[in-house]
Amino acid sequence: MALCIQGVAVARGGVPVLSGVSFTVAPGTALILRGPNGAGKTTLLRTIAGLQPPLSGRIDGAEETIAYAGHADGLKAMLSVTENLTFWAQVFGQSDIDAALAAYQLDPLADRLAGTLSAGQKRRLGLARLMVTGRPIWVLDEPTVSLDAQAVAMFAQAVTAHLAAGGMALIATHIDLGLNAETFDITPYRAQPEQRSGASDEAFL
Amino acid sequence: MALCIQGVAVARGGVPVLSGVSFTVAPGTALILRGPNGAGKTTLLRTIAGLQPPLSGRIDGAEETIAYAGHADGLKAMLSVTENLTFWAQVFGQSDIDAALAAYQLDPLADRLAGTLSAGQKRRLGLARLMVTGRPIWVLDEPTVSLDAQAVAMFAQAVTAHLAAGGMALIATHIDLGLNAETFDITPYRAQPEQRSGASDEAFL
Amino acid sequence: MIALLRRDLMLAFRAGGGFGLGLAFFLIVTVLVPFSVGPQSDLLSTIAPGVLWLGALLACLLSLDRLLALDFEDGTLDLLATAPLPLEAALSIKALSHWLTTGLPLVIAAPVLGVMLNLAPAGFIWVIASLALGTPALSVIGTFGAALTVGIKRGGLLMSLLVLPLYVPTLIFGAEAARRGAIGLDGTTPLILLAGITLGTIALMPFASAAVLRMTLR
Amino acid sequence: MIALLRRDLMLAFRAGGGFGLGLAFFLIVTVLVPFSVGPQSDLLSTIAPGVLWLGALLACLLSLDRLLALDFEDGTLDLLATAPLPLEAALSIKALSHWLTTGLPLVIAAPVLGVMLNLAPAGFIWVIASLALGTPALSVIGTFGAALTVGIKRGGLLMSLLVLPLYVPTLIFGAEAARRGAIGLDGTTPLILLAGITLGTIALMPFASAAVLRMTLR
Amino acid sequence: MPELGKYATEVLAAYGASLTLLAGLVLLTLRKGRRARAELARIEARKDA
Amino acid sequence: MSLWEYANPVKFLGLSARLQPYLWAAAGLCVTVGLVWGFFWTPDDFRQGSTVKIIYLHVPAALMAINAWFMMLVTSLIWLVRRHHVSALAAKAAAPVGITMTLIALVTGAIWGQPMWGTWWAWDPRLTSFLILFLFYLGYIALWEAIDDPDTAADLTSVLCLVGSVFAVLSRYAVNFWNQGLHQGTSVPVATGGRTVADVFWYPLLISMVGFGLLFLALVLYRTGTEIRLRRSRALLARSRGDA
Ligand code: HEM
Ligand SMILES: Nc1ncnc2c1ncn2[C@@H]1O[C@H](COP(=O)(O)OP(=O)(O)OP(=O)(O)O)[C@@H](O)[C@H]1O
Ligand SMILES: Nc1ncnc2c1ncn2[C@@H]1O[C@H](COP(=O)(O)OP(=O)(O)OP(=O)(O)O)[C@@H](O)[C@H]1O
Ligand SMILES: [Mg+2]
Ligand SMILES: [Mg+2]
Repeated sequence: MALCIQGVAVARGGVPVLSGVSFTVAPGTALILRGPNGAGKTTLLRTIAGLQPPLSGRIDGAEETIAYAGHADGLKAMLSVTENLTFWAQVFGQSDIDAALAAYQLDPLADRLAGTLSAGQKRRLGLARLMVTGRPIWVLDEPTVSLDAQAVAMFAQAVTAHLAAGGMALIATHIDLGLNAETFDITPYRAQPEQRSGASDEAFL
Repeated sequence: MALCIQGVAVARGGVPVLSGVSFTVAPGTALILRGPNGAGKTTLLRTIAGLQPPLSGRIDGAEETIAYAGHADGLKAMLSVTENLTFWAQVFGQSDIDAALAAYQLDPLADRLAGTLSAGQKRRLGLARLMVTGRPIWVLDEPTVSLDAQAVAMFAQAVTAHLAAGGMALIATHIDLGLNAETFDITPYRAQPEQRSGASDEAFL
Repeated sequence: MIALLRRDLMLAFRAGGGFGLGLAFFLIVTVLVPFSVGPQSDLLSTIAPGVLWLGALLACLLSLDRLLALDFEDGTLDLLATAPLPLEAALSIKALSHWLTTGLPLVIAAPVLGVMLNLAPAGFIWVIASLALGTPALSVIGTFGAALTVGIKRGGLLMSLLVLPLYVPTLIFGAEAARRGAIGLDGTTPLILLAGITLGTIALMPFASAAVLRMTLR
Repeated sequence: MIALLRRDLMLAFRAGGGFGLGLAFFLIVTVLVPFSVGPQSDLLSTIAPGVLWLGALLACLLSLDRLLALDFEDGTLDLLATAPLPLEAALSIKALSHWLTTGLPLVIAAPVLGVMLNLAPAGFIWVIASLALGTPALSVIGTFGAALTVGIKRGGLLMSLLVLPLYVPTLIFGAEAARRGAIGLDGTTPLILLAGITLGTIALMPFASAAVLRMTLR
Repeated sequence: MPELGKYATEVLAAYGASLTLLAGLVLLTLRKGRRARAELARIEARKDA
Repeated sequence: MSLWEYANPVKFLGLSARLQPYLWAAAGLCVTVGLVWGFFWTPDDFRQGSTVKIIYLHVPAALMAINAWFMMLVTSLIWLVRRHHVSALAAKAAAPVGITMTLIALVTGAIWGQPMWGTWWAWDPRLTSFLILFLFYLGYIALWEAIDDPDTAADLTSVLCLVGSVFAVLSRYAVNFWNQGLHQGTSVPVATGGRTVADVFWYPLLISMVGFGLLFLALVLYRTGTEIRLRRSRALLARSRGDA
């Protein structure tokens, strides 16, 4: 089932930042979100992941199908790589973590505490988490922060494999990921002051 | 008086990361530090600023002459821009903050709480703090993170003015700042396992 | 569910995980009481049940701020909220692991501290019973307070302020049962009321906590 | 120096700054005491001086974790350490501002709470005097504890564990003076000893705190 | 077995508790020591390999 | 050759490996002899009955509890002044031994108190100050556990040990001022210049005290070795990570 966004408006801190956003992500495809800093990419992705409600518009196909990865990785410094990954696998009702470890070349680090990893290694572990969720739609917010070129290639390959298996991906990023995917620029959808309807303080205007 | 580094070795978390670093920064000049992630730039700058002792070597001219700006800005979210700047000016025995506000075009924001600024504006405020310290040596760790092109230009101009007044600057960065300055690459000084002497855990090897 | 419980317990036992700190705080508060009210043993034995209850309550309270805040800071809560596990269940599990790592040790330690406070021999069983019945309610209510203040930096004191009034009914019935028991009366009535409160909060509070947490995460 | 003091006070009074939270905690703990030990007024008036001291001590303790941790997280401590102000002076100022925002309000509020606890009329002056003399020591010792645990995530409970035993002498002399005063005896000797501790800690502890802080910043 | 009189429980409890604590300390110490040795041996073997 | 050479971990490990067999044997022998003698072959006290037998555990444990803290104070100072790692690690190794000794003194004292004073616990100054010592040990160990960087942990715990010692002494006087107690005065000759127990009790007690002291030494040496090995593992791991 496709992910379908129709006329969505989102707000941050009570102020609308985007309005009228519509797009569709079909199975087997990825969509890259672009826009300058502060445009509202993070806000949009959190809305799609169900962490906050949209001001208006419809989001279809996002029920229990989304694996979200934001700026923070949700790793525990005092648990080892395997323990972290196993935990998330169990939360999502999966059990196999070997494929994820292999895809991001984490095997040599499997017994290290996550707190002793470098930033890039941590990020790799955070991305490996996506592969143990078994969810079809990956919603990723700047996934390649602090990754080096080799790790970016690992990531691109993991996404390609996920798409080939019928999955979907929605990725906000500033850099080129080397993925074969459409791009969607959110700059034109910035909420204009006069359009700002539906904000929580609308009643006071 | 110049800043003079002679044969300095530094360690992080008990492990030496750099050794045998020597350079001099003369009044009126800037030095750009370069090196890949994890090379030890931050560690070196913190050592020079006096926040941690060097393993070996001499650092001359760093007594009470350094204004340090690291990854964190030392701003209080609940104080306004003016209040933040005034506080740091008073700590360093200065009183005039107008020049600093003007140099980074912070006047329109002067009464905003620092917590409501965007990341780039926060960074500008953090850099403006350098100008109210009255210290001759600026030691800056990736000062242009999250700044846009216009703000980078403001920063370059502020540094140039500081140098013209006889100041010095030591800047670690990954990008091109448009400054007329020498570059110093620390990659060759990475501590080799066999050279690693003086580390705190040396006795255990 | 089991995975979450196991992870929380594992984290509590790892270095810096905070297991035992609540216990230590309980010990210290009970030790400081004689210093502040004086060493007369009859006075101490009169106030012993109350002091044990108050100490347990404060120890619970102080360990609450690591219940959710750490998971919030490193993004685990965001991810849990999008996981198939209902947030209500996740929060119940968190409350359970808080009780296992804080409340249960307090119950077990209470008799030892009771000795130091000259608790009357008849009172031990009542103190233990009332703490065993009451501390789960403290953990569940505390989870609600932690969810309310999770986004606030260093919200510890604010959380204490929000949670302490909510603790009042539990404290009243629990301390009453312990006190009656210690002077040889029958404490069954307050104990039953206490059990009622505990069951009620366990059944209902997780919904409030989850609702509040969804709002803070937004 | 003045700038740092003014900034700390300003921050304490701004939203979320924590001014008054210590006071509220003090209030709540004192209110919970009758619930836990029972409402008999003679019992309450016997333990009133001790409860006031213990409540003040816990309120001080709980507000300590914002004393340095916030400044550490946003980098202010790094910058202060490289500023011309000696770190010892900076920490003394921080302790002073902690006392002004926490200790002083407690001293002022103590008589009101004393009324609620049936404190004997003769005791008021002694309770106030001992708190006024003793709370500065609590702030100064607390600053040391805060400096020890500043780099540790959610070190609050650990800090309590480290600081509470250090509070023992202050508590003993302070509560002793208040207690003697409340039963009509002369509390001058413990009060003098208390003043000695306070002066000693004010004179010496900032050096220990600054040394420890330099180690953690390293 | 000596005649302990009416205080037998106390004396035996004191000896029992203390010896348990001491034995526990010694056992924990030895266990931790053995683990540390094994760990170090493993790491050194890997380094040399 | 100076004593400081043993501040080198490798040298230290060698020496302690050579010493330890003798130490363990002597400690085991003395503790066994002292306790067995005390338990089986001493008469009952006319007042305290068979409970005097507790003294062979109680007093040595109490003595070692205080001595362990004192040793930690000295080694902490050495670490702060001369930065010898073995010194800091010895302090770390001694703390759990010290806290166990404190616990033994508290438990045996409590058990003794029931027949003698009719109560398990009284807020007697000596008992109370032991309880405070227990708290100091707890805090010290918790601080070691909480800090990742070993040198910072050594620094901070050393300062805590210094400051804690001052406050422990202060507390001792404060507690004395606050409450006069039930507990016996000391009968160890060095403290009073003469002793107050009869020879029948004294000799096994002396042997037991020596035994506890030797046991403490053996345990601390062994545990210090363990800490050194852990530190070495950590250093090697850090190196191999740095090389990668
Ligand atoms: C539970 C708490 C107790 C603690 C913490 C404690 C602590 C100590 C300490 C530190 C010492 C060594 C003092 C020294 O030799 O200078 C000691 C010695 C002693 N204690 Fe206790 N004690 C406790 C309870 C008791 C009780 C209940 C009794 C028995 C009535 C008792 C009888 C003794 C005796 C006979 C000595 C030897 C004193 C001497 O050297 O002659 N203690 N205790
Ligand atoms: N807590 C807040 N209160 C008010 N406004 C906020 C808050 N957080 C963010 N904003 C504003 O909301 C807008 C959208 O922020 P968002 O984080 O979605 O941007 P983004 O596109 O993800 O930017 P980036 O590329 O930097 O990650 C920004 O203009 C920002 O200034
Ligand atoms: N707490 C720590 N414990 C052990 N090693 C650490 C710790 N922090 C950093 N390191 C290591 O020390 C080395 C130097 O780190 P440093 O932060 O100085 O690098 P840098 O040159 O500033 O890198 P960047 O460009 O990413 O800022 C890195 O290899 C890093 O992995
Ligand atoms: Mg973003
Ligand atoms: Mg850096």
